[in-house]
Amino acid sequence: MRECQIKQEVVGSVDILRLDGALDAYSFPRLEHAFNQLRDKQRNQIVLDCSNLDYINSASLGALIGFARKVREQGGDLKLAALTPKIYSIVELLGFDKMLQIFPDAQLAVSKF
Amino acid sequence: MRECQIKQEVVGSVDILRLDGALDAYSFPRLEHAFNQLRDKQRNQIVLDCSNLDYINSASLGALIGFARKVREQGGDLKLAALTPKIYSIVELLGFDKMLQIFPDAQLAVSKF
Amino acid sequence: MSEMDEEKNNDMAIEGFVTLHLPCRYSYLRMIRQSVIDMSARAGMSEFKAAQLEMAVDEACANVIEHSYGGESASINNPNHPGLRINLMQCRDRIVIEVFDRGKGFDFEQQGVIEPDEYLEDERQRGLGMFIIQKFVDEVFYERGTSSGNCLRLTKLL
Amino acid sequence: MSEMDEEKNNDMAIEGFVTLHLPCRYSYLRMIRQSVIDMSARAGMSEFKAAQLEMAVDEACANVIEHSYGGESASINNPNHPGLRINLMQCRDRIVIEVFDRGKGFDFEQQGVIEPDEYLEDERQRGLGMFIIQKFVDEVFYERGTSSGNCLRLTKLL
Ligand SMILES: Nc1ncnc2c1ncn2[C@@H]1O[C@H](COP(=O)(O)OP(=O)(O)O)[C@@H](O)[C@H]1O
Ligand SMILES: Nc1ncnc2c1ncn2[C@@H]1O[C@H](COP(=O)(O)OP(=O)(O)O)[C@@H](O)[C@H]1O
Repeated sequence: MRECQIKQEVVGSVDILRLDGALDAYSFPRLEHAFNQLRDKQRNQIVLDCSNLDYINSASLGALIGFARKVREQGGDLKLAALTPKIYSIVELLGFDKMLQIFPDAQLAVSKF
Repeated sequence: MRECQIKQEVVGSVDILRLDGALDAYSFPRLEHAFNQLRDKQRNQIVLDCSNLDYINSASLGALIGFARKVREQGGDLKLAALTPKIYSIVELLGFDKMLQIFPDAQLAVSKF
Repeated sequence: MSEMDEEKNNDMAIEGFVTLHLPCRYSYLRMIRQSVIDMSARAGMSEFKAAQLEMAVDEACANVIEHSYGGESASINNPNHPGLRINLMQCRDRIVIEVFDRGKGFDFEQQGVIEPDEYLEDERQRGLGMFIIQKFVDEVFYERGTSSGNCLRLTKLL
Repeated sequence: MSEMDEEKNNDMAIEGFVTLHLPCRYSYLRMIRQSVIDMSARAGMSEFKAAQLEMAVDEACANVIEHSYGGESASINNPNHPGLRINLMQCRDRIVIEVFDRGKGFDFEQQGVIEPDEYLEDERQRGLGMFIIQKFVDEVFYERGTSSGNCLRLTKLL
């Protein structure tokens, strides 16, 4: 509950990251760490399952955009799935729904690679 | 979210009360009101669906016991269903699991009348 | 930051300290409970123990509003009502919660505690609050009329 | 109870007032956010507006820790670190949140705001916080070095 838990699952060429909790200034380093690991392993097809994400701050949103850009340069992508209505509304207000593909659930997002 | 919502559903001779939120000193009058209504209508087979109940205070627990006693005098009962592990542990510590029948889900509780 | 500072030793060194100041209204009990749960989670307390501490604090604060202040009504339309002050302290091996009020307080030692069995005999179905407070934490200390008002201190070990 | 009292009129009469005092640590941001959400719900603010206020306050408090206090480190092992003081006020038609700190503060007017578009060009991917604070509330007021420290006041209409 305190921290943001990030569980990873591999489905073929795609990595699913399931986020549980809040991505704020406290838990942000966990997200960076997960992204660095994916980069080291040269994984570039990523789905973030946000169904249990209850908050995301600006630095974390920035990291998503930055990481999406990097994997796209390598022909991959970072897609979001299962945002809560609350977080979806924030992402939309900031216009980030135009920069990241968003799907209602993780399975659908995986199928789009 | 602020208040405790109490939704009522009638299944034959049984009334299901679905509790959503917290039963504390603020929302307690709602519970009393619901019990008074049931008494006025002489309904005495009651199931409380607690799957979305996130807190219960001592006065509310007292009201449950008191109301269970009254409906039992009329040949009915008040049964609890779908307590979260957290609330179950509190009920158990206070020994109230010996005074009230508790079931894993509302449907099962209804079938026991 | 509090009286606790003076008596601290290594185990009691305060690792986290939050103060809440709230109106004398039942509708703030949720915020108090959430803060207790959050502080407990920070300290690594189990979910079940945290639920016990949550309930003890909720009952204590409801008692302050109902009994020490004689209900919510005096605070309505009085922006200067002293309300409740709550200190949440995270120590290495425990959580300490202090609830301060400036109401009439009570004689803690003389106040009988009703056990759940007797309680069930009682038609009024009241009086379980003090039992819960005593049962659900490891240490209860009450002092009436300190310079900061009446103080109830609840300590729960991790 | 605060500076707000002097300027209040009917619309601004304070119906609820909570003060939080917390350490200069990111791990308390959750407690702050929960209190904002709870206060917004009490006032009847929509869930979406409440989420915007939550984010503005979270960003503001993270900025205080990171920039005004220069990070968490100064507060560790210093029980006398002033930390953050947060006032949450519920008025008839708005929520007002004040964040006070005793760090170095900054020149609010001179601080540029980066729009999301420019932001995307920037390799560092920082600097969105001030934009969010400005966009997500109806009024932002900053005063450096008041007698209570630096004060950021965020107002969001219901
Ligand atoms: N903070 C308090 N201030 C004054 N009196 C109190 C306080 N807490 C408890 N009491 C007294 O102790 C009695 C028992 O409290 P409690 O066990 O919580 O039951 P209840 O609140 O249902 O009466 C109360 O009726 C009241 O007289
Ligand atoms: N409370 C504050 N105290 C001091 N400086 C601040 C404060 N808030 C913001 N700043 C300054 O404004 C800049 C922009 O802040 P922000 O938009 O949140 O981006 P970031 O925190 O990612 O740098 C910060 O880098 C800092 O220099």
